[in-house]
Amino acid sequence: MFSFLINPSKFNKFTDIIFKPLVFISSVILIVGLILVYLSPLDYQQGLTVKIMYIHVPSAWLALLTYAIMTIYSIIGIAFKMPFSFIINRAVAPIGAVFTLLCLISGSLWGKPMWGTWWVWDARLTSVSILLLLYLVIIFLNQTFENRDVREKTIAIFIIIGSINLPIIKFSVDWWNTLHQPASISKLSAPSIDGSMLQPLLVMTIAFSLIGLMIAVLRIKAEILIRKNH
Amino acid sequence: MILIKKIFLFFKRESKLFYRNIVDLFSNILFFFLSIFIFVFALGTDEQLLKSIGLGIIWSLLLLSSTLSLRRFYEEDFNNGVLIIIHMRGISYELIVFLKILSHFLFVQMPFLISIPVASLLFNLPIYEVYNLMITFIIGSLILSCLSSMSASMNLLNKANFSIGGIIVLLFSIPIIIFSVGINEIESDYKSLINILIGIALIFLGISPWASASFLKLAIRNK
Amino acid sequence: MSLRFQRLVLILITLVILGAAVLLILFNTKKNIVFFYTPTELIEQNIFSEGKIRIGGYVKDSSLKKISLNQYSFEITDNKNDLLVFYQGILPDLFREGQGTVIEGLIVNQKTVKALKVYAKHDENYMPASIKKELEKNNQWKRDYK
Amino acid sequence: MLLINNLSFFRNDNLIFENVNVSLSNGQVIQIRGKNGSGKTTFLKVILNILISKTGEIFWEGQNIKKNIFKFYNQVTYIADHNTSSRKLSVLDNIKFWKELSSSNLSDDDSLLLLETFNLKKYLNVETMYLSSGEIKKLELLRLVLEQKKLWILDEPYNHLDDLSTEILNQTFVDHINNDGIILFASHYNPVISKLEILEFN
Repeated sequence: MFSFLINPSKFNKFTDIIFKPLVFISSVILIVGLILVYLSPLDYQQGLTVKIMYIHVPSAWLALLTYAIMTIYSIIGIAFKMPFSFIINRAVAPIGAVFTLLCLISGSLWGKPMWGTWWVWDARLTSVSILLLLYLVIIFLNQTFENRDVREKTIAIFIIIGSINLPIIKFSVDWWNTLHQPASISKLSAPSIDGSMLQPLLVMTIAFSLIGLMIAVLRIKAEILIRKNH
Repeated sequence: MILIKKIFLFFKRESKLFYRNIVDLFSNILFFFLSIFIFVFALGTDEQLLKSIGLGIIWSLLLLSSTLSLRRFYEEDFNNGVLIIIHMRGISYELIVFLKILSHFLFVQMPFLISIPVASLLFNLPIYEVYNLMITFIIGSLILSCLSSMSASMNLLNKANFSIGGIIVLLFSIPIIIFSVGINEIESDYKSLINILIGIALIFLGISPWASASFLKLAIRNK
Repeated sequence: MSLRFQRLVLILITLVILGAAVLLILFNTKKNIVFFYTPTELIEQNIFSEGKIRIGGYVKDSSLKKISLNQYSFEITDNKNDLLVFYQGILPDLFREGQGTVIEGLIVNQKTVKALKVYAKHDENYMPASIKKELEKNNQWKRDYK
Repeated sequence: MLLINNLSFFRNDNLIFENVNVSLSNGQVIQIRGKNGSGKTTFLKVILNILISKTGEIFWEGQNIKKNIFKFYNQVTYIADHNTSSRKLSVLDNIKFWKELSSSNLSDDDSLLLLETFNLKKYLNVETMYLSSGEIKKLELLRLVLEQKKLWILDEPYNHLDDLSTEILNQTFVDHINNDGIILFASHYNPVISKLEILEFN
């Protein structure tokens, strides 16, 4: 049933069916999300500036999620010698980089009015900027090696080594004193964010994920074609 | 027993190669001191300023000079097939990498230790900072050896772009810099910072034989 | 020694090394990577540095005074110890009494700090302004709303 | 006794060779002949498990070599078409390293005698980077005798050799066969060795 996740031709068939509905649904959800954000109340402390959160938080989550997906596919790709996972790695890396960049830029714009600075070297901000560097090196490596086999495996191993950074990003705010606030939403306790603000946040997250998925599908299809012709 | 004898033999060869390549070591150290001079002249010889930034500069230059010898890590042994022959005589690639890292640590990084007190003298660093610098350098250079091994083995087949090797070493050496330079900011937490640094070194020491060995095998199979 | 046995031994060694590394890091990180100190840490650990230092805490209620245009003094507290802070410059939007803050500055003496930079630290609670007013009206507003 | 069963090899989905069956018993010498790029070197590397093929099996003395690869390697001397001697080490250092690494029990006098026959003794303490390519090749071939292994696998052993050295190499091959050794080599040169069998590659 889920074989489209590991098989290129099935992936093509499956995405041919879902792509148009996907475009439709994601644009609807994005519009709904933007309306909800527009209607959402102002924060008792931060006022209007809190609306940056609706871009900042989803892009941060997706930046991490993208890397996690790449790590899983790299492990699968090396362990089970599955070329499709390398296609996905190659296709998805720039998307992750864009999300990370979006997260950093929106965070910086948020930080200036709230904290009083564009940038500080605290653990959270530093580790996320390292994530951006990891993405850039991965994209760079994709252009470097001529031999396809070598390139794909090299990048996969690199991704796995770099995944040390993920738990550091996630737990940096808990382990260390940071200027960045701790997570508002976690599994263990009720969210410390009011329902009227949580709703648009979740809708925006879904919208961002669907848009990311949409671009990923397009890019993966292109990569499958490129791989076939070489 | 035979394996231990072979490991000993490996080190004997490495030490001989070190002795023959000693000019490279001197040129690295020369590069290190020249860059210090350039830094000092670029910043001016204000004693107070040099004192406050000296540690950071020495550390970053140590990092940069150790990326100079990056390409030599595996290149010759790979190109002339010695790696395959050593492997055929009963040493797995993972163990070869491990031994290579240790010999790089001993023969390439450790000689730099002598140059640190001299460099610190140029920046008028206080004694305890020099001491801390040397301790952190010993641990940090083990991490650097692991990183060099990974990046060098990754770049064996990369004929187009050598700068990526240095980029990777610098990228992963960020934690070394953070902890090593941080050690002088908080004197009271000295011990646990050293422990963290040792922890990071152990993580890289654990990972790099496997990562490098898989890069090596990949390179050997696609040569 | 066969290849498989050699690998097995190496895997075991690797696991031991990684285990030791994780233990070392976990036992030592918690207290040691600091973006800022609290006033209590500063006083108890007797940290006295000539260079810049970062201190974090809450701005004590009704301690913010405007000395002149762009010159402020306020007290920073962690509910145990207080520090008097002098600052010249523009305060961030979110900076207000009762809110978290991190300052970067030079220690003047045991109780006084000259701030060079002031950051506002906000917590992880988000809530509409209207609800807060209502909660306050009904006297249900708690500081650490969770 | 080396047995190669149904060996095929693909590189990036391109077929290099298919269904090769070879059996080598003690005292046999086989030359692999073929055009450039016909996969001779690849074939040797596949036998040595440096390149890994998915189909086919290789047996050494009745056992699949993949079961205990070091046991197989311990019987093999492999001489590739590049120089395994380190440029910065002297001839003596290189020889000692190979000899001790393969736990050979050849005496020092014998190895000096070997150097003498190839006319290399004068370079004993010279770094190999100063040797000519023919001399480096001869140094390389010394490993055959130094390591004292049963199976010799050679890639283009006759490159860079002069007539006299070719003669000595042929003689060494014959001696090895007479001692129940096995030789497998790839070359375009056609040496004069009695009992030589030929495997054509295309």
